[in-house]
Amino acid sequence: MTALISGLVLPLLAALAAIALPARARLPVALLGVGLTLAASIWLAISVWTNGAITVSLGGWQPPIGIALRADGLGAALGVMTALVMAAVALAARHEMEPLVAGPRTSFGFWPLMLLLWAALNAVFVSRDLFNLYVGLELITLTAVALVAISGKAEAIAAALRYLLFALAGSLLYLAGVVLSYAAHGTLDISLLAARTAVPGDALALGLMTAGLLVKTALFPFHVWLPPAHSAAPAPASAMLSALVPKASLLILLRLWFEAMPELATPVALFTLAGLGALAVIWGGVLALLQARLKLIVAYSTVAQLGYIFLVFPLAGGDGAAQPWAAGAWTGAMFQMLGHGLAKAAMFLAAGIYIAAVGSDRLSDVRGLARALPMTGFAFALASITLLGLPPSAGFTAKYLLMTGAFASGQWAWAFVLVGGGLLAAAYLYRPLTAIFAREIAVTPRPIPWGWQAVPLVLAMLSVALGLLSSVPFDFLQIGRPDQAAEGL
Amino acid sequence: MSLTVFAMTGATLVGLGVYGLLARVHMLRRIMAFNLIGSGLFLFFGAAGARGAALDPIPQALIITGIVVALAASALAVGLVVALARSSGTACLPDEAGDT
Amino acid sequence: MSTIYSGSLAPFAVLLWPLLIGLVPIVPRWRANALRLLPFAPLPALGFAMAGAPGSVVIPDLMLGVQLGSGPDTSLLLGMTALVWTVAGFYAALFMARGSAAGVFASFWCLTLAGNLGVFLAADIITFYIAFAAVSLAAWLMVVHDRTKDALAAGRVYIALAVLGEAALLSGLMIGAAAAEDLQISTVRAAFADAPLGSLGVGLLIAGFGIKAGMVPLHLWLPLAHPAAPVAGSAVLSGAIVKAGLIGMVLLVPEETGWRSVLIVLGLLGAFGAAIWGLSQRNPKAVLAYSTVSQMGLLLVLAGAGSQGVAYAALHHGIAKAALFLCVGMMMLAASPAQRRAVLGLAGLVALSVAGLPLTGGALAKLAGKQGLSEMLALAVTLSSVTTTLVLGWFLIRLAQIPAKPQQISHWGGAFVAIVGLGVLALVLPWVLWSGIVDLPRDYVWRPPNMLEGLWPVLVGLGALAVIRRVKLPEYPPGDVLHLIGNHKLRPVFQLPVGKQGVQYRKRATLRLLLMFKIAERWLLHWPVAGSTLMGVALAVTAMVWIAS
Amino acid sequence: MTTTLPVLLLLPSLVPAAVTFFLPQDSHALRNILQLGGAVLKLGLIVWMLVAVATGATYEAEFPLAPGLVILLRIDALALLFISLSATLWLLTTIYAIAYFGTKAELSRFFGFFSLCVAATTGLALSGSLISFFIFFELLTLSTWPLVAHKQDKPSLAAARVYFTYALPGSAALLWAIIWLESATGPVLFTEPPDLSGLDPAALRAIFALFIIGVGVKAGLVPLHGWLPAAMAAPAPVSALLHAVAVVKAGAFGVVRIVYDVFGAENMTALGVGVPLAIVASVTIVWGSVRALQQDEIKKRLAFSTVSQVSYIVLGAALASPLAMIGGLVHLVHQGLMKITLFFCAGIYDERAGIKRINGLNGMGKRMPWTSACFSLGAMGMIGLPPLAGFVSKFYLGLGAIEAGAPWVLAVLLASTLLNAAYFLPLLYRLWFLPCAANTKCDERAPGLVLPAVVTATATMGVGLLAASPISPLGWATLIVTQGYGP
Repeated sequence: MTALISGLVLPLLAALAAIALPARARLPVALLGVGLTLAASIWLAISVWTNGAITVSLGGWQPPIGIALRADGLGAALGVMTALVMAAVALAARHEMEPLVAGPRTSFGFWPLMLLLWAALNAVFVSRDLFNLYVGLELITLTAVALVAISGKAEAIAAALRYLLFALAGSLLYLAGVVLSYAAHGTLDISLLAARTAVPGDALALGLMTAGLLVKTALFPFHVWLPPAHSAAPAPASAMLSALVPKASLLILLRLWFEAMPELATPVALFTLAGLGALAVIWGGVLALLQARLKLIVAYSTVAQLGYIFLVFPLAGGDGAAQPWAAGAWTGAMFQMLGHGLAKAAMFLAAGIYIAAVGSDRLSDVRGLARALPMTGFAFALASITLLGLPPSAGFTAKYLLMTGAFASGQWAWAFVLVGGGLLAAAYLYRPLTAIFAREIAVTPRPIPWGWQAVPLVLAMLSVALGLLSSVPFDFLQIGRPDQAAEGL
Repeated sequence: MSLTVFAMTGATLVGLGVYGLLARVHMLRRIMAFNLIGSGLFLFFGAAGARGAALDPIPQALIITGIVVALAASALAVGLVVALARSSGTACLPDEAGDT
Repeated sequence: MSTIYSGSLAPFAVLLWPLLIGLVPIVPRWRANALRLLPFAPLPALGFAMAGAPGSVVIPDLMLGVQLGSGPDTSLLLGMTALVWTVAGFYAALFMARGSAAGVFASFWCLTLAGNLGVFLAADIITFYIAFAAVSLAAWLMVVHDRTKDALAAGRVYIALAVLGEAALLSGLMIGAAAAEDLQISTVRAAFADAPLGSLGVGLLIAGFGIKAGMVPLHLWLPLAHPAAPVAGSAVLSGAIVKAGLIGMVLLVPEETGWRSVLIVLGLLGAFGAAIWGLSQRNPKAVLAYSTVSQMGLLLVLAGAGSQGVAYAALHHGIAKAALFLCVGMMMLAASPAQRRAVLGLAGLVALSVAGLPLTGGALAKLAGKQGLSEMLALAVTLSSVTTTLVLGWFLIRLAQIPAKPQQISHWGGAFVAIVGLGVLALVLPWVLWSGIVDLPRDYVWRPPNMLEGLWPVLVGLGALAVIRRVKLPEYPPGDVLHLIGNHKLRPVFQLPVGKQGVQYRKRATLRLLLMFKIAERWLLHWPVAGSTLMGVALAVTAMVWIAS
Repeated sequence: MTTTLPVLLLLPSLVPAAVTFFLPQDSHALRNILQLGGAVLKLGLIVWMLVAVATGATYEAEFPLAPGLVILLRIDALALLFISLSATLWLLTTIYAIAYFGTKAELSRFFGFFSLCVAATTGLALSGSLISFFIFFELLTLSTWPLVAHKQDKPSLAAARVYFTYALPGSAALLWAIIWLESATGPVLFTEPPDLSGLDPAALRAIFALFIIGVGVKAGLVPLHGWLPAAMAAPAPVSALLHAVAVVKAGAFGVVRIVYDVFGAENMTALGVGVPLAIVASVTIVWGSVRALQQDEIKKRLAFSTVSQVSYIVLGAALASPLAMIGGLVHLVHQGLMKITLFFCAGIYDERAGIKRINGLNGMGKRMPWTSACFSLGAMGMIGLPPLAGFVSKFYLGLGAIEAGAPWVLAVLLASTLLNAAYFLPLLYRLWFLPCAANTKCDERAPGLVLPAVVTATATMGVGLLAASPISPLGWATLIVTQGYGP
């Protein structure tokens, strides 16, 4: 209870403080807020682990009148992942976002926005109310857009504006869906919606909401806004944008389909969602192959990696029958969410280090940097292992569970996507890796404090450790997971 | 009766907004279109909430929240457009600057 | 594991000793003089054989379990081999050029010797195979020792056929061993009878041994290699080493197979054909080589017919043939007419013995060999004396043609004495051993019909020789069939070209494909497109879901 | 104790790896001590364990990950055969590598991955479940890639790329097969082979094929062998490691595991996949030799000979007869010894005399007698010349082939023997019998380089000479098979 609320409140307060207090005090306060929120998220996870999913009805008002918050395994896990990424981002931003480097305006904007984003994310992770989720989503969008534009460069602003355009269209669709479902059922609480009496209008509501969320999740073909935005933002921002922001809308999508309106799922719909995911895997991979800038490659790989998660729709519960363990595929997708978050953040932070070191992220400029900045190179390599889905990383666990589901449910065609995507990832990560580990240094880099270098390394290690010690997270994700995850849609 | 009118009006607004959002290139127009859709939806929402004997308080609460959110969004958007116009001299997205 | 060995180590020591001597040249300072040791390498074996090859040994942990021992036949050949190697070694020690090459020669000499002895001592197929491989592969160096163009060409043919033989032999042994589930030579031999692919196995064995034994048509290498090698080398090659193939036939080819008749046929073919063909040679060593082929053919006939006298005959031929080759060497080194006459005399004597002139060792060998042969074969053996006389007579003629050396060389006398000893042994040793081996009264030799049977072919042969001296014989280079086939150089095969430009093309094609993605991406970026797609997806999902409800 | 032991076996390579990565480039002494210490320690552990396992003891350590992902480390006779080989050769290769590189650049990176690679091999040998096998398989790929690319010049980078383009699809196929199988049978442990009765034979055949493709890439089965000759761009110690111990062997070992621990001999024959596998192996044996014949570069020739030789092991597994099995297993060791000798020598020729091509070998026998002697021994062993190592395995394979009723294999062995002779004997001839090009300056006074070669060459002779003794590889392989492993 307290943990859950403080997870929402602390970042907000910290954000306010960061705005209000003078520049001197900003950084300490922000870091303090980060630390406290991190502690809160971990505490929440622990309490979920010890005594199951936690439900809070705000002000004692029960739904439909009041708003319910519920921290289940998935929400808490995402919370912890977010907290870790945020902490890392903060540590990196300590160097990257200091006024002398980034300019006073940027560094002023960054901390409040980051904390605000965090609060919004936590809100989305635990909300059970569609409209509440909408607000959270909007808050995320706005802060994210602001973060993209924060540098004030022309290309950044254009990218931000395009992002905003897509995002607003998405949120309008989502909002329309919310309105319709409320009009039909007079409630927006997910649990209550699950128990509703279905009406034909639900189809439209679900369709609108899904479409809206797809845009925000940057699923193919709506991914186009993501690469420019993520590559235009300053590295710490892109880390958050890539690792966390899409996960929020994706989580809502999952909650919608698996918890609110599972009975609406039709094979063709599930196939379409997964199909788009598959296309995203291929499309993102190929385009990543064609990029010449590190951050663009990483951004497109995000498009591809998010694609995997959509395979959960047809595969979830697929192996419930054949296997002793249920919900393998569903949990696999969740592992992908977590693992990708950590790895992707690590990659962007590494890219940030390179930019800080040589002032560019072109592959031709980062050549041979592994020699000067070994830890960063190592971090990038480790993170790529997760993205490739090679053992023993979280990416592998995810791929393994999803593939098992695919075979067990006889839909082994999806396994092609998983395997092919892995190979594609190998292809597009090969160039940056060989460039970074090249023998001769292209540009002599500025020295980087190793405290900063260590940050992405830790994240990357975590992404591998998640796979290496996957049994506890696996059980954790089972807490309060929807039945459909086990039985399939 | 009146509710239907509200609902219809809301629907119309949404329709207009969608057209504007898709057909117009100038970002300010798109922002206005966005607001049109938003207000259309809220109108519809209110109408939906006003059905039945007892007046449902929730839609109103939500509409107000929604309006605030939309306002914030528009503010940010306009700010960005201004910045864009300053930096690139046009209020259109780079790839669309040519066509009107 | 508990016992290192069981039995007496004598046979093992006999094998080990030459190997140890072979290691001497590793020390650079000793290298030049390593040749001096060669005569001593076979001595233990000689003693062991003269003692009647007592004792056998089993060394379980060595290789796949080494078993050494020797029966009556093998001990005969063991002794003969040791003797030949001793004298040839003596010759080499005296007359071969010292120097760095000499060291290598000495090592391989010893290795070959060890292999040659091992063939007669081995009691299990692995040891036998290893010894066989050693003798046939190491002997290659003797062939190419002089490094002349012919020697190298001969070496190529030799090594190719030797390796081929090894492979065939190994496969054959495997088939036998798999059937026998044991490595004992005797059991393996027995197992061929009802082994799966047994007859194939025997065929492979015959091919493998045949190559070594100079069996037509696998004798190709022999007339090339024996002349090419230095004299001492030729002596052991022709006298002792070829017997390795023969003993293989005797030990491993079971009686009751159709292959025996094949052996006989090919043997006869060699016995007569090679002798005749030998007349087309000018180089005395080449002539001798062909005579070896023919003599081995004869022995193969005996082996094929399962005669008891095989080893006995082989013994005589080995000694005699070695003596003849050494005579060639002596002739090359001979300066004074007296020396030349002496050499010719000795050679003539030994040649007559080989031809089977009555009361010579050769005659005894033939008589013993004929025992238990059908009339036809016996007759064939008798007739073979004609061709033998012919070819060896031709050999003597060619021998006499060798130009005299301008000046005397030292040790000639000593070497000649040794070779005379060898020749004499060829004549008398069969007498000595007769009673021990042939179960016939000694006066069997004296019986007029037998005397006559030995005499008339020789006379006929001599007559024919007189005729031949008049006519001009055709001349062919050695290596008969190879010339019919064509060149005898073995080039590396399978030179495949490797294309490159195909790769280039594929690269470009993929690149074009990838660029299309980029264009499509820009198109998707276009908001109106994206926006309407978005609406479309919204409605599409709706529709999909709606179908259900 | 029993549970910690397998892990203990991994540490001697993992710890040096972990530490070496972070050592400064110029702290040579410390690094070398680490590497050698680890290698020696490991060897000690193994020797100590051999005794226990010979009496049939097995050690297990299990770490469950997410459901279905069971990491099982297990020491049985077969694992130990492979480990003892890799540990021994690792020690020698380390000595060799230290001498080879001296104080060149990027050594910390190199030795880091070097130990990691060996750790992966060890794990591969120890793994008792398909998944753990796969995990170490991947680790092996990842850790060998930097070794291949070590020189970081154009050819080696190209080689590394080729290596990846082969290895990754291979592991994809392997993963596919594993998951396909496990989705039906649940996690597969080598201890109790899965019950395949319920599965559709066609599917099983497909799975088997995928498995073979997966490991076949590493084992260099034709037509998946393309990377192997390309990888020759790597420094000599790496080639030695790749060819004798790590990658190629891992593939062959994988085939054995899959054939006998996943499918089992009778299933394989029931499915009728044994003969096709044997045919593939045979084709590889012949094709590799033929291609070797065409190579003018020493290392390339050796590489193709590896392609051919390693398939002996596959052949032994495919024939599914005890004797063939023994032959295959013993060749696992013998080929390792012979091939590493050859690569050591090739490295010495290259490093100390600048000889890369075959015609450079002319007359080297006199100039570099020790190296040339070792090279000759290795080559003759490869040909299968008795009493050297190669002969023993070939002999058993032949017996096994007949036992399995596949006499045509004899023809294959025969052909490969001849081809081996055809491409090795000319080298020996050049070494010993041709006059050497005068200007080449060379000296082999580098004990660190020559000693390992001498040791392995001696071993090549020793294992052949003492084949019958129970402590020889042959004895061990026989023990494995008689302990009821394999067919």
